[in-house]
Amino acid sequence: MSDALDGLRQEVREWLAVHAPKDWRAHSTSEAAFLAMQRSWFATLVKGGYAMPHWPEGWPGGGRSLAEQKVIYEEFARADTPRLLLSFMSTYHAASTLFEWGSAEQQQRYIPRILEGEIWCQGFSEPGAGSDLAALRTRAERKGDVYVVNGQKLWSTMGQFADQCLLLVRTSNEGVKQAGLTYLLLDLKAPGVTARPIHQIHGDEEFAEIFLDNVEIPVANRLGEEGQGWAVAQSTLSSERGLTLLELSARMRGAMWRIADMIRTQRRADDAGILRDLGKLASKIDATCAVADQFLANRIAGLELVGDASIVKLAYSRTLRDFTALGLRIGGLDAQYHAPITFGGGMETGNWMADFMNSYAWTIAGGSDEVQRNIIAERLLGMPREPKSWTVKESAA
Amino acid sequence: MSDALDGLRQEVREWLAVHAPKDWRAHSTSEAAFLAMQRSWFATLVKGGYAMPHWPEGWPGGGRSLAEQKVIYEEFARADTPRLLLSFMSTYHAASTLFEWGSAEQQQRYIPRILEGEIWCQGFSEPGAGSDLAALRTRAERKGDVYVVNGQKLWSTMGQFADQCLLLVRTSNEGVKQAGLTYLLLDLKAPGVTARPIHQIHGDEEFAEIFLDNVEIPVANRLGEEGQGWAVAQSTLSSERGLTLLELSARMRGAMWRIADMIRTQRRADDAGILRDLGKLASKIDATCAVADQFLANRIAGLELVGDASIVKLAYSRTLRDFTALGLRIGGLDAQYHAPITFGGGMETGNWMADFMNSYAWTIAGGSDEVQRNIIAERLLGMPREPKSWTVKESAA
Amino acid sequence: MSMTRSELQDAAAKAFDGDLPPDAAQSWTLITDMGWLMMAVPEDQGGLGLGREAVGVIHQALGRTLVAGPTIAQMLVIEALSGTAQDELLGRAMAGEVMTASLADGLTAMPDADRASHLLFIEPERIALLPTQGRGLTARATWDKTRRLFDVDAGEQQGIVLARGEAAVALGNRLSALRSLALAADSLGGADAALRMTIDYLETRRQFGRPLALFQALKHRVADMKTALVAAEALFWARADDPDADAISMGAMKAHAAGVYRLIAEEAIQLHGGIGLTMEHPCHLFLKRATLNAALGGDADHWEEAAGRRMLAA
Amino acid sequence: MSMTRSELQDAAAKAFDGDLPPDAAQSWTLITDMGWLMMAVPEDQGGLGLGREAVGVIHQALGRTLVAGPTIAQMLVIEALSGTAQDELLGRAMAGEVMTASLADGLTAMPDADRASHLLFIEPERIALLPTQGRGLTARATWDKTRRLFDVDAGEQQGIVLARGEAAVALGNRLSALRSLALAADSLGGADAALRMTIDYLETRRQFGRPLALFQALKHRVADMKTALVAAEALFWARADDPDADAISMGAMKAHAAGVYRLIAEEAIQLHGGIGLTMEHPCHLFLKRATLNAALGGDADHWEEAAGRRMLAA
Repeated sequence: MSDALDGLRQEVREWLAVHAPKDWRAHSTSEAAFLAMQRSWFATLVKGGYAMPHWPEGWPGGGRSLAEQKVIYEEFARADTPRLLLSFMSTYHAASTLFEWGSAEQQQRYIPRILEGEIWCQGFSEPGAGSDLAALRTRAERKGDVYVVNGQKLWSTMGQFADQCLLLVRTSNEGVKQAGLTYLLLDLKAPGVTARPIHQIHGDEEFAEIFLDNVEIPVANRLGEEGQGWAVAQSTLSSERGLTLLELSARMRGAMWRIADMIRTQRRADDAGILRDLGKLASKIDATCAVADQFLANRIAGLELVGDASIVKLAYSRTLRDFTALGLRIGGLDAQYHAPITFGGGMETGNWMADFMNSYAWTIAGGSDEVQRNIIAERLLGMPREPKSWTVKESAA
Repeated sequence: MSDALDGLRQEVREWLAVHAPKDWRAHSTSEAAFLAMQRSWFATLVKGGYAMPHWPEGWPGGGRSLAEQKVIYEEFARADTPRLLLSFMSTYHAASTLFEWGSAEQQQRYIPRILEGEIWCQGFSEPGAGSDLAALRTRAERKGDVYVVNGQKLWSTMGQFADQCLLLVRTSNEGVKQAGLTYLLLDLKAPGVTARPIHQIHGDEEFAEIFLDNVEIPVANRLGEEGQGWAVAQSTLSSERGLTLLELSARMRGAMWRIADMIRTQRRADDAGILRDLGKLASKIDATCAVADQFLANRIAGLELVGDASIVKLAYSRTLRDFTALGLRIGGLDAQYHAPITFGGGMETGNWMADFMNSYAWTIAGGSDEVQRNIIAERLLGMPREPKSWTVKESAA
Repeated sequence: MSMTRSELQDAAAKAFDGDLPPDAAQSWTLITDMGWLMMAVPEDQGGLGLGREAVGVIHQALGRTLVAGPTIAQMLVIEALSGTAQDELLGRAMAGEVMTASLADGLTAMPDADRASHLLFIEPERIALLPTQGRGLTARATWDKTRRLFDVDAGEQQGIVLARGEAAVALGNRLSALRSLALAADSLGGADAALRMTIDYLETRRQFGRPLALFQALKHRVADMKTALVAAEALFWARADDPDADAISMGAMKAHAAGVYRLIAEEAIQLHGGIGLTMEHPCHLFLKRATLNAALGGDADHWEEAAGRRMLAA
Repeated sequence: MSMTRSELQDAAAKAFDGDLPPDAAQSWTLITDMGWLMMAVPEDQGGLGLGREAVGVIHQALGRTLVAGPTIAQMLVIEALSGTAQDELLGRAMAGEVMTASLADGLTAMPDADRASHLLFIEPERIALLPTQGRGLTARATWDKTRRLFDVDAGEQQGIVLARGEAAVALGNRLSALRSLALAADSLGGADAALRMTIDYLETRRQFGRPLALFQALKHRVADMKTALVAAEALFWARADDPDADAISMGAMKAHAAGVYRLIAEEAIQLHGGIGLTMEHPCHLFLKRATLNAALGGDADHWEEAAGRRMLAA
């Protein structure tokens, strides 16, 4: 590793020693406390210059290489700071899309407000169009200088707390389905917008559904041309560039002490079967960390292949399931008793039943495991694609 | 259980006490010894009246109900007698098909020779038509009173030792694929026939490939009409009616002592993980025994559904894999050293690497696990069928 | 017996076929009105003498629609009383007066203890029925909201001793086997319902222009679930019908059944996709009941180890 | 380093790209001629100083085409000699004079001992190089015919002591780690080849009127294999690059890699169908080498337990 990176690592470490919040999990037992902590931690990071290392040169905190970003993420995971959940979409998805597709005027309008803490969410998924984005049906009709939008969006992360929304809508039903999509920036305070949290099975509400009833969006708030929405959406979807999974894998590795502690407390440290299951899981987690690390290294070196990202996501989601399942198993009956969740506590809070259920968000959301398997087989390995249409004939057999 | 069945059970048990071969595994280290033992045990069974309990009333040893057959099988498994591998196709597949489709003349010609020990094999599978029988290509052209047959058959159980063969051939390429098939009885000593054993990966040779080069088969040796082969083959395929899996499951249960013995010998009896794996496997085997038992009970009661047989086969094949895999694991490095196989020793000889590899015959042959899953999903659960044809269009994504 | 089973199953299926889960109080009334609490009790004790057959059918039906309430605990009390001369108490229990018992150990995990008149206290050498009144209760909410468990303070041990010494050991084993049987039945009923719900969803929901049920990868997973379920059901009835099945063999069977329930409930969530992650869809109810069933009455680690150990001792 | 790895990989791939497996004697000549036996040895000892990087690339290449021969054992001997003043013996070993070492414990499972001049005897407190001549050998044929293992009689212990006491413990751990690294590399090379072969087969073979590769259930299984393989490869290189990786962490990594090899080799047989069951197709060669690799050098039970125990001690 280069000296410059070592220097950065040292600098981040020193900064964290002073600024990293302590005992934040214990205080994050209500939604209000969670929101307050997220906002203040974000402000601290902006001030320290560590909130937007991925932004282009010239923007505050920006201009860091991917290798530098990796160092920053590693150090934050190591210090076990709160993840930036509330402003993640703003600083990554919204900002990256604006940098790539926004006009100078649009960038000047939105980017500074992100620094001030404006929250963005993503309005892509719909009922009936989860993993199949091309099939989405929220309709925008142009009337003069505005689009009039009607429809419903689902699985919008933190949508109930957001100010702005990256909205993918259908402006045409002609031609291939992807060609009829357009990308708009929606002010969530506009009339006709209702955002409601989705009650998740483990008690958290990190997603919202958004109802759009004759909502008017100025044409000036469109990114790219009408009908170009699919392409704009691709840059939103690829904006976080593998850092998240690197961080999450490292945090899972760091949380293995929770299982080890339970084993000790239950005096099962001489149970050869438990020891082996623990050792096996550790290898699997280490492999997941290594594959996330390698993915980012390949990306930095420009060697990434289509489908590589799916491998990392699938490896992580399956391993997270194994991790939480082992915790749940060793937790026994105690893990079945309800305990309040830690808001924003991550995927491994030691509240095993909650963590286990939460792990389903990773195997389902953001492209389910099944969709990732299709991508790996078809795009990375070049196996024939699932036919887009087929004729069903009854077999004679 | 009725008194009559109890009486039968007692009678079989007493007969077995006198006639069951002892220590037969130890003597079955060569093919020749295996063949000799199979022939003599079959002759003993014919004499005792227990070789053909499933034959219709009026034929020697026949006329037993399915419930009675079950009792006989259970007692034979319990006494750990050699399975009738060499004459299994003769007494079940050939005989049942002849009883259902053969003319009186055909029955009189073939059935008595089965009792005398004539061996049959099945010539259905082909290279390129394993699980997809309808696609088979071995060609029969009628010339006067004979069919002239050319082609190749594969996976013919014990085909290299057989005298006769149940042969499925294509007589037409018109219409749906199944309609072009015809069912013939082939004398394997006819000119142009070559049967060669297939070398299996664990060293056994229980299957043969059969090459047919301008082989002439008299039209008189056809079962059913020309083009009716598919229907005749169905009765061949359903001839054993679930008894085999009942027997095999019971034998697997009976062989668990082999794993228990290894654990004791290796002084791992206090390894909680090993104990749990053993206990878990025992439940799975018991469940497989129970499902085979229930299947037969449903069949006796006329309650069998399409697809039920696939459940039994899939449950058995997966459990056999687990059983042999646990043996292989506990066997450790010792199990990796080559040991001579026991011919006809069954699926669980304690030669773990051989047994493990042999278990693939069950997950692949006779309709692979994948084909069974299709049948269960489509026929038993009524999910839509895999399309018979489809148009592949490139996706725009 | 087969006729009895299917007759029982038909009646049970008709009783609960509405909401998921049905109202707890109404369910309890229905269960007592239909005489389900007396079905397993021998005829000479005022029951219907249908034994384990009835236990299996009833708890499969309750599991299928996730019925709330203390039925399993109640049946344990009834079983404990039915071998004694406590006819009056037995009659009250069979008539629906709530009496509870632990679904775990000692005085923990007792369903509906707050409305129970008595509780069964199982110790290694003594089994007693104690009045609940005057004892401290601690509600232990589980993720599964269809169960209401309580820990109970020991307090006064005064009560009716039902068995002591060897008789207590024997009764304790019988109760353990019965608890496993009931939890297994509940698991298999729930697994069956979750699998049906999933197949229905796959057939209805379309993605990429066709029903999900047409995707072979999903069909194969459904086939594996069905196979596991059918085999577990067969094992269940084999053990239920086996008079020699004791606490360990019933426990191992329960571990197997609960494992299949959990597999199916997990796959149900995954195959439902996003909607399966929300409280508004009943998928999660099955998953929560499955994991709780797996943890109650001894978990798989416990029973599989015990079964393995016994096999080595043989 | 990345450049070195891919240069090495290219060279290794060109060396073995024919038969499966290639002829043993020719392979040995090729391996020695290309200087592979000296690659890991430090430059001041006459080697190329490429360390674990070279070990990884070489054994992946050997595993990929199932090369026969005693290379892993030879590398253990070379590693043991390279820390000593035995320059002459080291030179002979690097030049291809066969010297062997156990792939299991003590004097068992020694590859090609019948043509080895010396063997490495690793005891807890003493590591020695003994001449083979005059010792009784017992051939121990394995199901995997690409390995030729022997058990050796102890006989005369006269030989060259390479390390004693604490130094022997340290060297023993280093050798154990190296053996695990080599077996893991071999496993990952084989897994990669078996997976490619399977994908090729699925794309070529047609059933029910279309290529097998179009069946989604099979594609998903291939995707799972690929994911497991890529993750295991990443873990392999992370451990190879980690100077602190000791016997336990290398052992756990080897268990992981061999597990993935076995998964892929098993699925390769299943997805090849009937042809995979026959000796005429090379599928079975991968399965046999996979299970042997899993059993050699400590199996998964051994290493996973050790890794778990250490984690609890931390």
